Amino acid sequence: MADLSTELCGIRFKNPVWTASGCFGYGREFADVFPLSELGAICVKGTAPEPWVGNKGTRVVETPGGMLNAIGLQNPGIDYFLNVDWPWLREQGATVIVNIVGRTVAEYVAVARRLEGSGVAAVELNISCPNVKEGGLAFGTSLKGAAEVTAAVRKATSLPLMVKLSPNVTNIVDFAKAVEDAGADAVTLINTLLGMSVDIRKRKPVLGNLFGGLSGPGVKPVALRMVWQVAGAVKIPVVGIGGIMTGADAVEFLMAGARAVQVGTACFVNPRAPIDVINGIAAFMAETGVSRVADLVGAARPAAGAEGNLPALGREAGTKPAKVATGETADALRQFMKDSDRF
Amino acid sequence: MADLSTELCGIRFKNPVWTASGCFGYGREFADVFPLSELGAICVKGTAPEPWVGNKGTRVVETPGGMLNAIGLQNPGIDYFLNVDWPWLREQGATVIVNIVGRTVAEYVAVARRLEGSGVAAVELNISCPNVKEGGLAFGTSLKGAAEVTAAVRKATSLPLMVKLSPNVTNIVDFAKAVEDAGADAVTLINTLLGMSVDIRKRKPVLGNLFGGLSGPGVKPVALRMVWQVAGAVKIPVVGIGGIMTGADAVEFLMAGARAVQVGTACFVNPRAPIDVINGIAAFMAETGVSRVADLVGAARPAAGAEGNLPALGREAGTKPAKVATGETADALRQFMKDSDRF
Amino acid sequence: MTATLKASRTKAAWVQEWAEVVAQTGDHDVYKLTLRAPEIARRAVAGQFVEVRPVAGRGSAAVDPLLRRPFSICEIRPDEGIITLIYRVVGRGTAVMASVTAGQELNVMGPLGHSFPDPATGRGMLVLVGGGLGIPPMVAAAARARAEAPDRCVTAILGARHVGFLAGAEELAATGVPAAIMTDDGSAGHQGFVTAPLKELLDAAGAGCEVWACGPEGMLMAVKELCRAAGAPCFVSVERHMACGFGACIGCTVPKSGEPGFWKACQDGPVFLAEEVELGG
Amino acid sequence: MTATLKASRTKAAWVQEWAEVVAQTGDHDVYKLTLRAPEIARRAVAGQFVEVRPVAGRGSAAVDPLLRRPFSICEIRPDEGIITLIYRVVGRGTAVMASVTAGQELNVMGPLGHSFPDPATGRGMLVLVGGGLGIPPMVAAAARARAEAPDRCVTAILGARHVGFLAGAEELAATGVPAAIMTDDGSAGHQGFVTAPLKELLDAAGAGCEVWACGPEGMLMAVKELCRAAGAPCFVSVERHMACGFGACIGCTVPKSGEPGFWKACQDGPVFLAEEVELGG
Ligand SMILES: Cc1cc2nc3c(=O)[nH]c(=O)nc-3n(C[C@H](O)[C@H](O)[C@H](O)COP(=O)(O)OP(=O)(O)OC[C@H]3O[C@@H](n4cnc5c(N)ncnc54)[C@H](O)[C@@H]3O)c2cc1C
Ligand SMILES: Cc1cc2nc3c(=O)[nH]c(=O)nc-3n(C[C@H](O)[C@H](O)[C@H](O)COP(=O)(O)OP(=O)(O)OC[C@H]3O[C@@H](n4cnc5c(N)ncnc54)[C@H](O)[C@@H]3O)c2cc1C
Ligand SMILES: Cc1cc2nc3c(=O)[nH]c(=O)nc-3n(C[C@H](O)[C@H](O)[C@H](O)COP(=O)(O)O)c2cc1C
Ligand SMILES: Cc1cc2nc3c(=O)[nH]c(=O)nc-3n(C[C@H](O)[C@H](O)[C@H](O)COP(=O)(O)O)c2cc1C
Ligand code: FES
Ligand code: FES
Repeated sequence: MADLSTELCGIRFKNPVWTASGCFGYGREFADVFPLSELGAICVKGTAPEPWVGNKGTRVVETPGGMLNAIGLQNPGIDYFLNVDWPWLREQGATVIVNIVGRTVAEYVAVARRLEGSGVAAVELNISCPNVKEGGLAFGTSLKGAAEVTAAVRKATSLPLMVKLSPNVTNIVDFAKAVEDAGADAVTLINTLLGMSVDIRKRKPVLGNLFGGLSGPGVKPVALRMVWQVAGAVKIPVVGIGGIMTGADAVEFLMAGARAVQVGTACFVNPRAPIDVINGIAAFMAETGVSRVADLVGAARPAAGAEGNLPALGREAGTKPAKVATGETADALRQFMKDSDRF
Repeated sequence: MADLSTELCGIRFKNPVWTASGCFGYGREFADVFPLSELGAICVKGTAPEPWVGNKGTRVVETPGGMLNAIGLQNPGIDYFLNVDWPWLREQGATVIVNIVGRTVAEYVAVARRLEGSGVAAVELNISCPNVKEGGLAFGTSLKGAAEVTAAVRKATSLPLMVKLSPNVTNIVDFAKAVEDAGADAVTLINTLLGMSVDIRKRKPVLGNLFGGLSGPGVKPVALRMVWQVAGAVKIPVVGIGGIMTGADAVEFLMAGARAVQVGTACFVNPRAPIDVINGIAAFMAETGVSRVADLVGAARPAAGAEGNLPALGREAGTKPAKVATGETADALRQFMKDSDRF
Repeated sequence: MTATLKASRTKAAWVQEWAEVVAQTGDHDVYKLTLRAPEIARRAVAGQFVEVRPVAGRGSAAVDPLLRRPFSICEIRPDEGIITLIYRVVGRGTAVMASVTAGQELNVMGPLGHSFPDPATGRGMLVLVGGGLGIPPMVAAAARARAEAPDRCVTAILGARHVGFLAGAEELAATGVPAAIMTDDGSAGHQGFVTAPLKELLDAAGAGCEVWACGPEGMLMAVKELCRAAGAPCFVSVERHMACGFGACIGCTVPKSGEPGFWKACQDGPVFLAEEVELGG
Repeated sequence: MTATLKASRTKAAWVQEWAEVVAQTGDHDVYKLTLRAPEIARRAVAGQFVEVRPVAGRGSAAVDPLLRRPFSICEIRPDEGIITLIYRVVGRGTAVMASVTAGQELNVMGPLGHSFPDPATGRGMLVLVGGGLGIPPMVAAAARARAEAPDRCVTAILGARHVGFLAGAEELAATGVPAAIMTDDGSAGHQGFVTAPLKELLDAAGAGCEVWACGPEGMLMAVKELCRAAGAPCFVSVERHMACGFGACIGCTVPKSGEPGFWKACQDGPVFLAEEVELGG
């Protein structure tokens, strides 16, 4: 049986498939679908010091190959989480990462402090929600802000500290480096792209909030590119998100350099998606003879950047065919035919 | 018959539907499909002072609801355009906008100069191609660079000057303002989002160029948001592009504030797409009683920002239903039922 | 009494099923989909809904349309394992659904949300108000009322813009519940809105009526207001854009009435006690 | 001679047609699609290809899968207005196509690109080499050669990993062209690669052979090299990712041999004179 476990921030996670914040609530809606303990981890909904009520009007709308949301970080606050959701999640045997939102640095710090010693696995700072002025995007699109909030939370907690980056920036690498320097143990990317949709019958924006966050399969290429860029530029591990629907999608992220992935929008369409993704990765590993997830991490990167040991087979399959001299035809053909999906 | 014409940069275009640079070649492949004179305008492939050979390896790949390209701005150069393509396009009765690419400010200027007096309708500076180091992205993601190349071309040509912006920036409005201040007559947005795709069997990036530009319906929400932001911030007209497949998509852009739109990727899937989009806009106008395209421009924006006169009907339909007292039920109901698609 | 009625709404555990399309009929506007979904049929109660992936087939990896589409259950036949839906083509998702043919399979989740109250719990005349594509859930409601509260007086008021938008009216008539038909243009039944006969009933029976309504939000607002004035308990089935349909996205919010905060239409509704929701918001 | 042969490739004006699916057969791996596309059937010549939108139905507004998929035309029956395609499910697009059933409609563009040369133009033995899903275009090639150059000696060499990947071999046999079958594992015909019998033929007939090949690029490289060594004219049908299929995107480039710059596989190919392209690049 393949080893699906992955190590990040000093923690060994059962597998590299986590659920993305805001797409899995606090897990309750999924507990009847599969045991929550089967997940690598659950990133709970962005949680603030106090309850947030969220945005008015239409909050979600489908777009081609994706969706926009403008939930506005509605959440019941950290007290409710600690008193109600966390004990329940713990009972389920779930590994939990708390996604934190705040209006000020002090609010991020306050939530992080409350989690100290609680037993949650890590905190993930959401400095990238495009849907509320105070949802951290101010931090997420300013290098100084990003570094500041990271450093402040770093001081306040001994928990592993992940920072979730906004893709709505010119240079994602700068942000990753800034939070690495400020003490982050890992970076998560991407949060949603800022987008909008117009109702042409009603002649107005569909979302009550005007703009919303674009997620789902349509954003996968952007997410993969950013994961690739960041994984090549920082030493801390990268967690990849954005449009993952299948095991194959997840393998793309792992091969681009992500040490774990998160499944978001897919959970809405198919509540079993995270489990299907786990099984899909396992099936791909079995099929291609890979025994450890770690061997997939960075496998598509040029040798220097690749982590783990690539099995020889995989390496060969990735090699560009050399020119073929007639005498070597048979062997070369054998190789090419392996390479070709359709022969 | 509705008036589909639209005015930009002192030119009255037959309709607001143009073809996007790089997605329509120099028109030849489409001339048997429909008369090129039916288009509002054709933005030809990005053209440089000398021929460019383009990128090696796989250049295009489908992604969920979109595609990546890394053509690398292969083009036959301005001489070839002026000697071969332009006379032919002119014969077809086409309105032509020349998309310019260059490695240096001087190269942009050189192409613009050659076009002076040629009879083309306008030039469009591509400062946003993500696929070649020299394809202008350096200009497109630096405010100073964007302003500089715009100002230099402004000095070199009396032709209407459009600048095509990159979406891969933190604040698109800053770029639009920078090129407006530097003398642009219009802004076009968006070019492609930078993305990538991984071949998990071959364990390497799919594109020979590693990264490519993401286009197609999946990017529409991002494009719409940027058009909305920019149309509210600059005085020069905005041309919207990104994922337009149908007349309804085009109307979204017009209502967000675009004075014209461009159809790109859709042309690959359905070579008649630009004509279908024109017909779709006309049908929507007929159905909703709008007689001039100008009346759609900005129609989804709050009154202050809206251009043109919104017909009273449209305005009402967009109004939020007020609370209903029993006595007024019948009238209110009549209104609500009109609002509802499904009653 | 309203609290008891509210508490009598059913909320069942949902399942995800591959439903065989037994039949799909209709023209390019309004379609009726008959699905073999035995587990959902066994659990469903009038007023609950299902979430349908528009794209047919187990093998499909297409991601557009991406989200499921919510539809009220129109008929429930647990013995045959059948449910029916009636829907109108309004956009991309329903357009794709309309191309599905008998024998294909659709992925369906349900039954979701709270049902209408137990018809045997309430007292007095039960009035079912359905507007346009708000009629389908009233078919299930009428059938349940007939079956489980046979002695109760149940009447329906169905309205639509035009006779062509009265889909479900025949199915409702088949349950044996009498229905007044109203159309905007008089192309069927009486000319006028559902509120006219409703007002007459409420003027006559007042608090002796219990009203369940589904239709455009403007109609729900009017019905709610008429019931409030008459002191009649009123339940409304509310529609919201939904990303998930089972409570995970907080996308389908309806403002609470009189206090800050939101209900989730998919979990707390879609059938709400009218006085507890702020409609049109 | 090679220049004349090259010039004898047909390039026709293409059309966009709604093609009725007459039949689709196959298992979950390899499918044969029979399409009624009269205009394309009338114009198509062996070696040309079509671009198929994977999603069936005129009404569909689904945008995923987005791009068309290119497939070589396997059989051409202009009298019946029929073309057939044989394809393997390798990804999302072909998976969606595999779910299409008889009676549905697919949007098809074609015929696209250059055909194989005119079989009546060349001299000597014509050798058709098809590897795996490179076999289907060889069916049309064999049929045309039989019909238009009945006196010419034509032989085929078909290879595949395994007997299960020999789709098209039966159709080819039906044209009357004799075929040597090679499989990697010996599960059909002889064990080995197509290059073995090809080398024998070339050793015997050398420049007296004309070779057309379609298959994995590694096979094409080997075939090209064998032909070069033997002095035999060689045409290869090349596959590239395509966004448009008709020359608009410059996405499908194949490096020119011996000079800088690229051919477009969709317009200048897919059938190229082997010596003019740099394979594997
Ligand atoms: C609980 C519930 C029950 C419903 N029952 C029925 C029914 O029985 N018959 C029927 O015809 N319709 C019903 N609807 C409405 C139906 O869900 C929409 O008409 C449908 O989702 C439109 O999908 P589309 O892709 O064709 O439209 P598009 O406009 O293309 O959809 C785009 C997005 O907006 C959402 N959306 C658009 N309109 C609505 C709407 N009115 N309500 C909710 N989401 C919407 C879609 O689900 C999709 O996510 C019900 C809705 C809800 C919430
Ligand atoms: C001229 C030509 C003729 C062809 N003839 C046949 C044939 O007769 N039978 C057959 O089975 N296949 C044929 N192919 C290959 C066929 O086009 C691909 O197998 C198919 O596009 C894969 O689509 P997918 O969505 O299932 O795969 P995915 O991998 O999901 O496709 C993703 C994208 O990559 C492209 N792509 C993937 N593989 C290929 C490939 N090998 N060649 C070109 N584009 C690819 C797809 O078109 C799509 O745009 C031909 C290709 C070309 C260029
Ligand atoms: C409805 C919704 C709510 C979200 N809420 C949060 C949140 O509270 N905190 C956060 O960091 N990200 C939030 N996100 C972003 C996701 O966690 C994820 O980064 C994004 O959706 C991209 O992944 P996907 O394409 O798999 O959904 C939310 C996304 C959606 C769709
Ligand atoms: C294959 C391809 C080539 C392109 N080449 C150019 C180009 O030369 N110059 C340019 O300004 N934009 C180019 N673009 C960008 C398009 O003009 C357009 O901005 C983008 O594709 C978004 O629109 P769409 O979603 O309608 O395709 C290209 C896009 C594609 C897909
Ligand atoms: S639709 Fe997701 S919470 Fe209701
Ligand atoms: S596929 Fe577009 S040019 Fe060949």
